[in-house]
Amino acid sequence: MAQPTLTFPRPVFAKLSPHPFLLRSLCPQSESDPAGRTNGRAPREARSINIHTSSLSHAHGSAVIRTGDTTVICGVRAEVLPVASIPQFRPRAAFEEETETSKRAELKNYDLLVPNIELATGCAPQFLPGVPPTALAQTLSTRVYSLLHGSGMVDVEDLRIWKRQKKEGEMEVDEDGEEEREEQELVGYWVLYVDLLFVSFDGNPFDAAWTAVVAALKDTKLPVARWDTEREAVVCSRESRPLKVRGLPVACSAAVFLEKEYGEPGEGRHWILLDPDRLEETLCREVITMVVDCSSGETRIRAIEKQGGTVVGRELLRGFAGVAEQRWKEVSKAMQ
Amino acid sequence: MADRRRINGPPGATIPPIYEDASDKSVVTRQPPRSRPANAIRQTYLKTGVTPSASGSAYLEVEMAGKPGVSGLKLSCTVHGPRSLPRSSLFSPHIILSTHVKFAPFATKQRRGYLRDPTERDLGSHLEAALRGAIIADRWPKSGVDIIVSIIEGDQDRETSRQQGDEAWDMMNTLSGCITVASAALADAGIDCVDTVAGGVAALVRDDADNGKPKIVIDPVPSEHDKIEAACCVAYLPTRDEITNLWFKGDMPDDDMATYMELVQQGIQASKHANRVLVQCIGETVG
Amino acid sequence: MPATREPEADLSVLPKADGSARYSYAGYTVTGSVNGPIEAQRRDEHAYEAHVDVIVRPAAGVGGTRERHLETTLQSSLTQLILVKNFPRSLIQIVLQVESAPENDYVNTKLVQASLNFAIIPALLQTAVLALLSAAVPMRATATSAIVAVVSQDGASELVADPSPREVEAAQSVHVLAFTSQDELLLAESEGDFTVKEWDDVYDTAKRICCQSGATKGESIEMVLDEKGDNGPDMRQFLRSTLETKVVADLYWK
Amino acid sequence: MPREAEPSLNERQFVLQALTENLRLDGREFDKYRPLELTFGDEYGVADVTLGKTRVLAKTSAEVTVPYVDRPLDGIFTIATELSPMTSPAFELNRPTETEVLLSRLIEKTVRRSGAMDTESLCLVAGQKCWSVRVDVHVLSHDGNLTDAACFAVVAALRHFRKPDTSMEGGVLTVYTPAEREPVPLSWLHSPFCVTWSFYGEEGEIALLDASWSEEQIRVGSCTISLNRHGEICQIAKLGGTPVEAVALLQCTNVALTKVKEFSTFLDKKLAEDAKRRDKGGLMAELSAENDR
Amino acid sequence: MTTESLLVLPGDEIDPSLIPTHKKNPLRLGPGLRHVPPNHILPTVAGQLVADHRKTSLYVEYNGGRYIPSVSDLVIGQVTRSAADLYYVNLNPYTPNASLPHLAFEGATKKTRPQLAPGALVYARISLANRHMDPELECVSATTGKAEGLGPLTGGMIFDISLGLARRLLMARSREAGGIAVLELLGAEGLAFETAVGRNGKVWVGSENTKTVVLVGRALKETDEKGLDVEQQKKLVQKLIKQMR
Repeated sequence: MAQPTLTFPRPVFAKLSPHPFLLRSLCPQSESDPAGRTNGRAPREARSINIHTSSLSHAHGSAVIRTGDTTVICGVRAEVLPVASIPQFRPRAAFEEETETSKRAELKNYDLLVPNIELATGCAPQFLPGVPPTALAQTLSTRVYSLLHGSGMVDVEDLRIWKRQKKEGEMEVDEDGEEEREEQELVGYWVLYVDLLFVSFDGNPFDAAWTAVVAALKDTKLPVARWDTEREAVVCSRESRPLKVRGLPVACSAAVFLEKEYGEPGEGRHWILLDPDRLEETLCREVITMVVDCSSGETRIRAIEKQGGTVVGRELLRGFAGVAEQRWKEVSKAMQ
Repeated sequence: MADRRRINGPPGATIPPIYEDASDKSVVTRQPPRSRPANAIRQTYLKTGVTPSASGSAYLEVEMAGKPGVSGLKLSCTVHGPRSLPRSSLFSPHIILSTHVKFAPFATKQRRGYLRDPTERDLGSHLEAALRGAIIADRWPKSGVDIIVSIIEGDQDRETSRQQGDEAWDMMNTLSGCITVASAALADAGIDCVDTVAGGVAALVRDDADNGKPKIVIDPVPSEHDKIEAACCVAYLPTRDEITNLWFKGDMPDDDMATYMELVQQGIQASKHANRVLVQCIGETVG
Repeated sequence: MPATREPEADLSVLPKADGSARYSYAGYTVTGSVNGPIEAQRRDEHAYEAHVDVIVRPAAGVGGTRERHLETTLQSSLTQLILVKNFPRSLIQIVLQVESAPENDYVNTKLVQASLNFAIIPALLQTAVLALLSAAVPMRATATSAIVAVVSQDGASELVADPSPREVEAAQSVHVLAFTSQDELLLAESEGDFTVKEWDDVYDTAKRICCQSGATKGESIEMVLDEKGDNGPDMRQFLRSTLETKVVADLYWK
Repeated sequence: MPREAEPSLNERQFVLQALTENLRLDGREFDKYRPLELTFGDEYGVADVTLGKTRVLAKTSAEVTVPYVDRPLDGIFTIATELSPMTSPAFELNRPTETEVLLSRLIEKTVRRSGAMDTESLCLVAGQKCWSVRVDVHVLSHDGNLTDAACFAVVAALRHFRKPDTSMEGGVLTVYTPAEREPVPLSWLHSPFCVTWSFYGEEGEIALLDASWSEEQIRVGSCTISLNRHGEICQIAKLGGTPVEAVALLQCTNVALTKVKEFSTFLDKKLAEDAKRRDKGGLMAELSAENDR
Repeated sequence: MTTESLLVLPGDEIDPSLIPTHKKNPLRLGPGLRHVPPNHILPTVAGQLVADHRKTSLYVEYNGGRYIPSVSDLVIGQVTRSAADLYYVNLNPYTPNASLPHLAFEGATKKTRPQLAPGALVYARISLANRHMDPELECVSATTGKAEGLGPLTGGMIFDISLGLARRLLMARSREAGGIAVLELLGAEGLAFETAVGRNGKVWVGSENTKTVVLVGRALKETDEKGLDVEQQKKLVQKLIKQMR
């Protein structure tokens, strides 16, 4: 007669002792049940990503990202900031020539890009509303903000609003017509509010959020704006022009799972889990994110963030660049 | 004082785009008048289980009316619980509902802030009332459940607010949506209810087309009408024939009891329509 | 004012805290206090280990989102160093007060900044480690950190250790790395536009700054030599000598 | 959050006993301050003040912003005193304790409400642009008498501070960077200081100046008198506690005046020294240093 | 005694030659060290590595930090409240209370046990301490059943000192081994006072004469903060005595 063995259904096992649960699944048992993650993925396998754009009618650009059980919505909304209401505004003197650095500084100093991430939507049990943004939400917002500026995707030139006076003759106003005959004066900027809303959260929020931001920006169309001398205000015509977005930075994150839950660092085996889900994130301390952009043909790294452990060293990080490239291909395909 | 927990925009105020044609009435291309029959609701799409990690969840979408710039309704709702109340809270013989309704910043034509505003609180309390009547509360003493509705896109027309200068009509549609979607999410969470509650809106409208003679329509789209006299939003339990929440707004001659009753009746009709969608959706998930 | 060329630090500067340190280098001055192990609040209580709480306070203005980000980064790194399992259910509280940061005389900077503040991470981490040592909190290892910028000078790009705010502003990429005293890579944060090769060179420079005295395993010396940018200080040696002074002072009676 | 430890019974009894025998634990006389030290930072507007083991750092900053709607002709002047757990683990961020509230209120009244700074001079473009001057008070170490130390630090920091120079040409405001134009001082009207007395005994007949942390914990009452060197009183705060003889209070005020005069001259001296020090280096030195870095 | 010493930081490799070995008695690891299986010994704090070959013990000498209870330490605690059969006693601020059973006093019975009000001080020995439990105290020797100087501390004053100084004061030959003579010097000056030293960085000083207590307190604090050697301690004592007269 067979020994009665105590066995739990998977969800119970996962809840009771998540670490052994994941560990067991990662260690090859037998031919019949090959090693893999509890979500059925291979360690270096990311979730497929699904992008749907311009579904929001009140936003100037929007995207909905679905990857596994993570769903995030990004809406880009443009509003006009007259130079008069920029306290520290300072027109560029004629002699100062415009550099990439100066343009980026302009974008930053006048707060023309305003990203925020909302997690408190009940998108996961730990994110309930009625509380101020968690450290995670704030950290994510900061990372998105920095990458937005650091990657130089948006050119401040594209956000400037001009007042143009014709020297003579009426001619149809044209946004980027740089005729010599007209003199122009900077009257305002477009401010882009980039709001992210998590509908469902299943780990790896940054990658999803960033993809949403990029997709939404690529989808953004700004109204054609001009200075109306009678009204002393910036007015827009119905037609709009797409926002110029430079490059396609793609974020790729992974977490390091250690064999020993409370052991010495560096002791026992470890697994690098690409695109971790909620369960995995709670069990991993060391995380790495690499943002790459291969749109120019060669692979450029735009950001690295590695913390919380000592497993990922120089070699692993070098290798991870390859993984990130792969991810870039997948995402850029999904962007089409 | 800027919110130190969020990334704040420029200190000086930013202005939503002003359109040059906005001033002259001529260009205000009004919505083609209502095409659907007065007693029909718009196409509604409802789906449960959009947020797997929540106890229950649902997503509701009401089709856009024909013209661009008019958005349909897009709601997502998550339910968390029932879970035991924190040790600190007092004993409660029945389950404690806490409902939150929040507009996404991009949900309406004016960008919404992150802090909850009065409208959102109103919607929250209306929703709470509507659901409390449906849930079998004493089945979970000493426990609580959170019901969170995120309004991804409000039912709203870019033009209407200028024409009628009143968001209330939009809010009614939004509320009825919230009730329906929350009800679906509750069912998805397996929280026992006496009946499936659903929301419905009916309005007393006046159109030049039918020379200003008032008529009652259900599931109104403000921009499809010249004037909305009054409207009501009901949360209704079909099998028990009970109303758990009623929100009535507008001005009507006080002697005109009949129209009043009729309006509510039509609201119930609307709710029944919504209920059909609801039941079907739940049927799919369960069966 | 010219920024300090060599790192300077005083330990146990705050009489009331369990441990404290004042660290200044490259224009940054940070004072850090450590209290613990003390009673943790219920929400922070962990059954098997101490909760490490890091609070970063800017010199001017209220802390914003980016301070939260810095705290998250430091917390995850310091938790690796501290033997948290020695003190279950308790709290180790680290407060890092920025006293001054290098000022860029060529711009009027805003008070509240949302973007990551890379340049300050080494100063914060260094202060925290020193304060922890001063508080005699049991640790697995110590750590040292460095910041390196890749600046392109007319075409040719060169590595600059401890770049000035202007250099950071104009840099192609900025990198912060931290190593444990066992030469493991503890923290790596990079921003900008760079290649794997560039990062590799940055790694070498940072490693040299952080781990020199500990492990001069011929960290590609020749590369070091032909690099004209200043080699940066020897952080590990600095850490050791700082503690030497403290220990000698503490044990004056022996 | 862990609570602050109460002093032991032995401590209470002993300290009182000692005071009745005219003894303070650190051997000070009743009307003596602990050694007061002040150091200015490298940049403008930073004052590091130590009073015995109490240490307070005040940092001034200024930026151009939009004035309050109701005060279009005024600049913005704020003093932030947030006690962090660095002061003591008993303090938690975003949870103001009584200590914190009282401290900020006293300093607010003493410095801001007494019009020590001319806030109208901070207005740049009426209703549109103005300076927002902000002092952040960081309490690094709390061994009693925060108020006096913090107030001194705030005044010192503000008087040491220089804000960027500005100009208006053709309705266009230009804020110059330190590299372009040497920053300019704030328009300062008078320098108020706080002097805090602690009272002991049934009738609060024993009065101590500059009580240490352990002395503060067992006092039966306290009174903070804020005035400037000209003897103009900005505020007096005797918030509850054991009633004190009016005459005694007058005496306290007189002593306070002498203390304030000392503070005032001390600060002037320090500022002069610092000015001399900077003059040697001067901005050019700074810039060259900046360049060869 | 035979000791070599050098500076160690957390995680430093310890030169095996420094580690004392002995045929039979095993190596005893003192504070500031940890054993990482299989055979690594690593410092966990910054301090001076002290190897005692005679006792085959190895430890790190350091000062500072927060007191961490360990069994058989003598400590001074402050009663926070009394429960059914024990007192809750605080050993240092912001940490969980230690427990002191009502009956853990010399000859204590339900009737005769000392009544301690909140805020009262006790001189006690730590009877139980481990990382997973709050410490327990006793004011009576389990073996002899005698108080051995432990128990409530009445009157007098309590002063905070560094853990290092507390340790030195508790040394058998504090003058020779710990280089601390200030107390006996004061005694030699004819001051009448008694002291109790707590490992948790607290000294209790009792005397008929208030002045004396204040003076002893100041002497201790100055010695501690200024790090005075025996000679300087002598000078300090002279100075203070002069001031008093």
